[in-house]
Parts: sequence; C-alpha cells; structure tokens
Amino acid sequence: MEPALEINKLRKEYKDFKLNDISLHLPSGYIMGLIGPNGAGKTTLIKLILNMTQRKSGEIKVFGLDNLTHETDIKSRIGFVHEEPHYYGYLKVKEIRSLFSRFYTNWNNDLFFSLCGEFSLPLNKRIAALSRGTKMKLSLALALSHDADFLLMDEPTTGLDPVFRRDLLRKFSEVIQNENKTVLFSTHITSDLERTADYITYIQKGEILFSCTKDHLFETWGLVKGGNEVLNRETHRFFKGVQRGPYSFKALTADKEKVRRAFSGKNILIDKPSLDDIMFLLSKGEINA
Amino acid sequence: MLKHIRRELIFNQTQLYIFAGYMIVFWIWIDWQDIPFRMSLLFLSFVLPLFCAASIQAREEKFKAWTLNCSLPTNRKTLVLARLITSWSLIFAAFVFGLLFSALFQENPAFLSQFLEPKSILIFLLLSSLFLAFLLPFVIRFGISGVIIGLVALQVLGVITLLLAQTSSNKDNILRSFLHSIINTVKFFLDHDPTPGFLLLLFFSAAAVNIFTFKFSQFLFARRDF
Amino acid sequence: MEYAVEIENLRKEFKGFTLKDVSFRIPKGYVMGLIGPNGAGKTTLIKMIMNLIRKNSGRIFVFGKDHIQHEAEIKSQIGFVYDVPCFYEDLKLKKLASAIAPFYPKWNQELFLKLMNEFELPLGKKFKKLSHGMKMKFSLCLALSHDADLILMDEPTSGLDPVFRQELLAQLSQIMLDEEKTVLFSTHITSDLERIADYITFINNGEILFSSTLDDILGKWGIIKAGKDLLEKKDIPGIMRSQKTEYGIEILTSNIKKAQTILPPDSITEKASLEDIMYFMSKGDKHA
Amino acid sequence: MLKLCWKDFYITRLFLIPVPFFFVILLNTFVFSGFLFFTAGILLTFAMVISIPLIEDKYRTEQIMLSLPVTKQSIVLSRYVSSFFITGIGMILYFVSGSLYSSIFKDKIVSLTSVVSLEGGAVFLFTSLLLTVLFLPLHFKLGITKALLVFPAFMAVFSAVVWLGIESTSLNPRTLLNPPLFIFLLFLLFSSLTLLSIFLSIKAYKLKEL
Repeated sequence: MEPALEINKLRKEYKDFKLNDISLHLPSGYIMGLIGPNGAGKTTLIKLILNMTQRKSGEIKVFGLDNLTHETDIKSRIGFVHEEPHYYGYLKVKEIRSLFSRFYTNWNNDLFFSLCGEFSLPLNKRIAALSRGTKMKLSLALALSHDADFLLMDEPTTGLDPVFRRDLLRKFSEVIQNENKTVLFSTHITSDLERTADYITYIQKGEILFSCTKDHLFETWGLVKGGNEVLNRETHRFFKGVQRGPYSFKALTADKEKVRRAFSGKNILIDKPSLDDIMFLLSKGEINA
Repeated sequence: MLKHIRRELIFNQTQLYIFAGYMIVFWIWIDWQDIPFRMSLLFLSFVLPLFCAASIQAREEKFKAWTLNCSLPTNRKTLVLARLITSWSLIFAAFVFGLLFSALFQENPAFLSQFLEPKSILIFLLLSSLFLAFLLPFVIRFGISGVIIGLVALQVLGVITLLLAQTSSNKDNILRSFLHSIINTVKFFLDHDPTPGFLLLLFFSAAAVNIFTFKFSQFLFARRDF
Repeated sequence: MEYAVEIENLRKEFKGFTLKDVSFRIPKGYVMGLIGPNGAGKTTLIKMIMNLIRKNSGRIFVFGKDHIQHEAEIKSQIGFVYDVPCFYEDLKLKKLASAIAPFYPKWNQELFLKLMNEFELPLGKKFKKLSHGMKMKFSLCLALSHDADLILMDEPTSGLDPVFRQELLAQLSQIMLDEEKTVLFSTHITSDLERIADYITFINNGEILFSSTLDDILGKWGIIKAGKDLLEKKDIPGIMRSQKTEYGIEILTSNIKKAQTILPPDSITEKASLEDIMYFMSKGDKHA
Repeated sequence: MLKLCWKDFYITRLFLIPVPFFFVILLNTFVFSGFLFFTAGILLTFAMVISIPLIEDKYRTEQIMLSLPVTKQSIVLSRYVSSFFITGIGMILYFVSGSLYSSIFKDKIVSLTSVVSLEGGAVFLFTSLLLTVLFLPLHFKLGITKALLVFPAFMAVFSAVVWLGIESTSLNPRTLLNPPLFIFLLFLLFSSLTLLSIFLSIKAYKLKEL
C-alpha cells in the first residue's frame, strides 16, 4: 500500500521564517500528531500539502501521486478540517451538504445523514448559529462522507472542552481501525497526542526535530536529572536541551542508553519524559552552546 | 470626562482623517456648485451627525470594542455621555472649519456673513440635534448595518413616492401635500426674523432635544448585552 | 475567610440557555479555575461580573461592594483578559495603552513597559499584526499594569503552545505571591488547572455542580471499576455519576476512601483526574 | 470549473429576487441625465459582480474552497466566467429599467433613447466587461478589500492614459466609428486584454499567501 504522505526536501521562504528541507513519511492507516510552538510552520506545512501556497522547492506525494500534477485526484481523497471551520454562515447545514456533494464524485449521502444523526447535527440550522464544537463535527462529517482516505486537520481540538475532545479523538481512532484511513492533525494539547497519536512529529522554527512512533519516542528519549557537578563541556554532546537550575539540572537526550553508559558512575536519574518536558527543553533549554 | 473624549478621539483617529477629507470635498463642492446658503446649511446639519454617530459606532462594532469600552472603570451612562459630547465636539469643529474655509475661498462675502448670524447658527444647532436624536439611538439599537439598510430603504421609499406622485395626476394627493408641509415648516424657521424670543426658543428646544437623545440612547445602551 | 467575589443565586435567561441560580464565592488571594463544556455559561458568568451582560436577578459582590452601585470603583481594580480580543486592531499598541491608562488610578507605566519587553511586544506594532499568543500577552500586560486585585481571564491559554502556556502560568503564579491578588480563569485544558489552580468550579449547562479546593477534589474523588451487578447490591457512599461500559460499570464517587471499605475485592479504584470528573459529570447518568 | 460557477450561483440564489428589484428601482433614481443613468448602470452591475468575492471574503471561505478537489486555476477561470455572466444580467436589467422609465415618465424629464439603444448597450457591455477585466487581477493579487481601495486610483490612471492615447494620436473618432472596423478593433483589443488579465490573475493567485 502506498504511504499516505511522503514529503522530501520541502523548502518555503517567508520574510522572517523559513521552512527548510522538510522530509516526512507517514504510512497509511496511522494517526500522526504534529506539534510545535506557535509560528513553527505547522499550518504552512498543511497548506503546502493542499497546494494552497506556492513552495520554493521539494516534492510532496500523497498516496504516491505528486500533488502538483494530480492535485484534483488527491484533494478528492483528502478531508480537510480547519481550526476555525469557515463556511457560508447564512447557509443551512443541509445546503452546505448539497454544495459539497456536487464537488465529490464518491459522495455518500446516507453516510452523511447517519453521521449527522450520530453527531446530532441540526440539519435546518444556519451554520453561523452553530457552536464551535458543532462546526467541528460538521466539517468532520463532510470529510468522512466523501470517504476521504486521508484526514488533514489543523488544530481541530483547540477551544473544545475535554469531554468533547475525548469523543472526537475516539471517533478518529474508530475511523482508523475499520477503514484503514490516515489522519494527520496538528495540536497544542499534548495529552490528546499521548492518548491517540501513533506517530509524533515535532516541528520548530521550520525544521523537523524528530518524527517517529510514540512508543519509539518514549523508549529511546529520556529525561535526565542530576546535580550540576555532573555537567561539563564534554557531556553537553549527549543532550538536546539542558535546563540548569541553581543546584540541579534537567536535560533531554535522544538516546538514554548511551547516556546511561556514559554517566554510569555518576548519580543521575533517567525517566520517561512527557511531551510537555520534551517541548519545553527543545525550545527553551540551551543546546550545547 | 476629558479622558473619555481623549479615549474616543484616539480610538477613532483614522476616522478623523477621513472626516477631514470629506469636509474639504464637501466645502469645495458647495463653493464650486455655489449651493445657496440655506441648502448648504441643511446638508451640513444632516451630514455631520450622520458621520459622527455612524462612523464611530461602525468602528466600535467592527472590532467588537464595546467589550473593551464597557470593561473600563466607568459605567454605561458616562460612555453614552462621552459619545454624545465627542459627536458634538466633532460637529462644532467641522462647523468652524467650514467657516474658515468659506472665509478663505468663498467668493461672495454674503455667504459667510449669513453663516455668522446667530439665527443660522442656532437653526443649524437645532437641526443637527434633531438628526442626532434620530441617528444616535438608531445606531445604538440597530448597529451600522441597520443604518445602511435604513438609508437604502429611505432611498427606495423616496423613489416610490416620486413615482406615485408623478403617476397620480391630480395635484392635491396626500403625498405631495405631506412633502410640501415639511418644506414650509423649514422655510418658516429660516425666514422668521431673529427676535431674541425666537432665538431663545431655538436654543432651548435644541437643548431639550439633546437631553432626550442622551436619555433615550442611555436607556437603549444600558439594555444591551455584549 | 475574606472573599474577593461573592455571587448569590444569579439568574440569566437567554433564548436557548439559562444560568440557573448560580452561587459561589472566590476567596481572596487564591486562583480559581472555572471549567465546563462549551456553552456551559463560563463566558456569560465572567461577563456578568464585569456587568457586560445584565443579570435578570441575583446579586454579585466584588471586594464586598455591589457590582452595580460601585461599578467604576470596582472595575478600576479588575484586570480582564477575554478570549476574543476586543481592541481596535488598526491602532499601535502604545496608542491603545495611552488611551486606556488614564482610567486606572493605580496605573504604573514603568511596570507596563517592563512587562511589554519581557513579553517581547513591540510598542510600535499594530494590534492586528500580532499573533494569537502575542494578543493574549498584550491583554495580560494591560491587566497587570494597573495593580488589579482581581484578574478575570476567559480561556487565556486556548490556542497557545505548551511551552508558551507554561511561561504564562509561571507569570501568573509569580503574581500570586502577593497575597492580595485573586485570579478567576476559565479554561479547557485541565492540565493547566492541575498545575496552578487552588479552587475548581465546575459549571454545566448553567448550573454549578461543585466548587471546592483542588486537593479536596483530587484527593477525595475517585473512580470505581466493578462488575455490572455492584450497583444493585450496594449503595456506594458519595456516588455522583455512573456509566455502563462493555467491561462492567464505572462509578464516580466523591468519597473514595469510604467507598473502598464496602467494595468487593475484584473492583478496581483509581484516582480521578479533572478530565475524568468532567467526563462523568456531563456524560454519566445521575444519582441522588 | 463549471462546478465552481454553479457554486457561485448556488450561494447567491437567495438574492436572485431582491437584487434585480433594487437594481431597477435604484437605477431609476438617476433619470435626470442620460450620462448619469449610464454610469449608475455600470456601477450597479460592477457592484453585483464584486458581491460574490465580498461574500467569500466576509465568510473567509477561501481555504474551504481550496480544500475541495479544484485547482487555483479553475477558481480564477470560474470567477471570470461568473463575472461575465453577471455582467450580462446587469445589461438586461439596464435595458429593463430604461424601458420601465420611458413607459412611466414618457420622456418627461430627459429622453434616454441615446443611452438605452443598441449601440449604447454595446458600449455599456464593453465598459462593464472592461471594468471587470481590469479589477479581477487586482482582486486576486491584493484581496477584495485592498483591491477596492486601490481600484478608483487605478481607474483614474487608466482612463487618463487612454484619453492621452486618443488625444496624441489625433485619431478622429469619426473615422474609427464606422461599425465593422470599430467592432472588430474593439473585439480584438478586448479579447487580448482579457487573456492578459486571466494570465495575470492566475499568476497572482498562485503566489498569494492564503
């Protein structure tokens, strides 16, 4: 089966920000979470996949098809959900359905209506009157009804309450299990990622620092704690980010076995990092200056 | 209260530049078309309140800034009062600007002298207060889109009355008499000789209208949820 | 115990939603988190304290004074951060600040400038050019620069990345060192609450379900996973909600210790995180 | 691409009744001079044409449209097609209001025959199409709100250049006016301008940061 998404050496330049040589691989049938600080390029990456903005160089393949030459075929198999779904506010829910159904060849009406039932979407209500959560459910229903094999979502869970998020994420994993679909979603809420994502990609200042499965991440990466005396010039090599307190330090390493061996004598503690720690140390910790 | 006016002026400063631009174009148009004095007085007393009430409110509505204004340490009464005072200060600034402009560029001096007569100033004051009394509460209640729809509706109504007045051949139909009655009252005010009693009457009626505007707008503004 | 904000059976009717007799108190010098599903009334509540939305009935006292009679005086001691930015977007930051500053008697310009460069906010930049996070920082700067005793925040952390959120919460806890300040903030991200809030109030479609300290909730509340028949046989002390799952039944109880004493050995009990509590309180079926 | 034109029609089908009514009524307020009637007709048609991009901008639906299986190129082309279609409707309404005027007022105020005639109609069509063709590249480059601010200035410069062109070449407009040559020249000029404008719009829209 072709990988759902393959990006190699993607470059894009803005005045004050550069996306340089992004390479990413997402096999189909999995959920990938995209995290990173505000303005790191998550939204830009999603827009480039949908060819909404012009890239400088690089290649993006979706289901093995290049997204410049086969743009319409790819887009008919992608379900896009925006952070703040904007539709024509004055249209009713059933009218947006008839608008969308005209564009997709494999539109499935009864699936849409069954999803509306399941999500309790009011068919005759104007979209502007819907709450944020309901709009999110609507865009999900629209995406699933044209049986998109690849769900692309830009911060779908922002501003939604935890209960709603839990249902939404369970819906994602349901979608994955029975129909072998792929999901790529960017988010700021790390607990969502830890609960549902199979792959996690961390992007910062336009560069991908790591992109691997969640288990691999938590197996190999380690949060190292110890006294400051352990640190010296040479030890910085092992760490991706160090936060030095008055007496002790907290550091992040991508290979805890190596650190365990290198620091075998000294009293250091290595345990499983949470995504918050990883993000904090990667962006705020001083790298081996 | 001064800090309120300063706040309104700072928040709407871009609007003030556009306002100045309009005023210059307006006075050039008056001078170029040499519109008679009375007509220009009428236009002025309609255009200025419309601009003040509508444009400041439109900006507040566009940026949903009333949550900011109402969260500041003040109550809604002072907010409405500040809006009224700012509108009036803008109207007088434009009026004075008009005088200066016509003094410099207007050919016939009679135009300027007519303007400076107390009677015409007070009539302008009364007319502007009447228009403001209609516009400020209307804008607070229905918002800027309400005003636009209202103006378009007035336009359409005007055309329909024009059409009806034309087609119904007999001269004394109700529409035409209604239009004439309005024109006569305005003429009556303009022609009336400037006795002190008349001037006082004008002044106090203008003051009464403004108090009504303040009370009514404050009543409407207090009832709104943001 | 002195209270910064006291709300007594507040009532407000909208077309599709009513805030029914809400009463709770925010102790002075503490941080209270306000959680609840979307559309539960969090924003309405905060706006009613600021008198942006008029109440149908009920009373609100801020610093012991009625919030309508002493509206101006109270508001000069309140800092506000709304989730939807309400500033004139085409103005520069320093212009916005200079228009607002005279309204606050205790406005401190040096503190404002210090905060602005600590948050790396350029004074000459227009508001609309700021990113979502920076807009939030700017409203926080304004709220903190006039020595406000009560800070109301409506979902300040939504849409911010985790690192930035930690910074914001660190800034907040630094403010809390001074005993006088009180903070009420609504959020959807329960991990932020667990990190900084002292009190938690849970509101669900217009009703306060509970309002107590964080340790009390995390300490006393718990989830019992047991066989289907447990519910019929015994009544569980402090039972709040229960939910049938394919393995059996899950019960949320507000008194886990007492419940444990009467449980059969095969049942499992766990600590309840805020998210679980929210999940059960809105989805589970009611008891008592 | 035709689906997108259908979309434009679908989202504005609610206004199909009120808009023509207002068009005819408002146009009749400018009856006291033929030239004013003509320009009012042009401006109202132009307003109808830009109403769809304004709706798209107000509801910020650009991203959702691009997530549909369409390319940026087809969006630009469909915008041109629906704009030309709407201009056609505008012309019909222009003729309707002209005939409505003459039937009610029976040319009491001023006779509009000079403007509401076959050749007047051709000039009306040409000018409003020209207006659209000039506006759309600006719209795709700057977005509708900025384009509307810049457009009046742009039009002033454009008409000045055209005016100077006609003056300097001392071409006597009479000779230009014998119909077959004039029509052919007009058509040639217009189609090349449209192709250039389409090319510019596509290029601009591709580079546009959404």
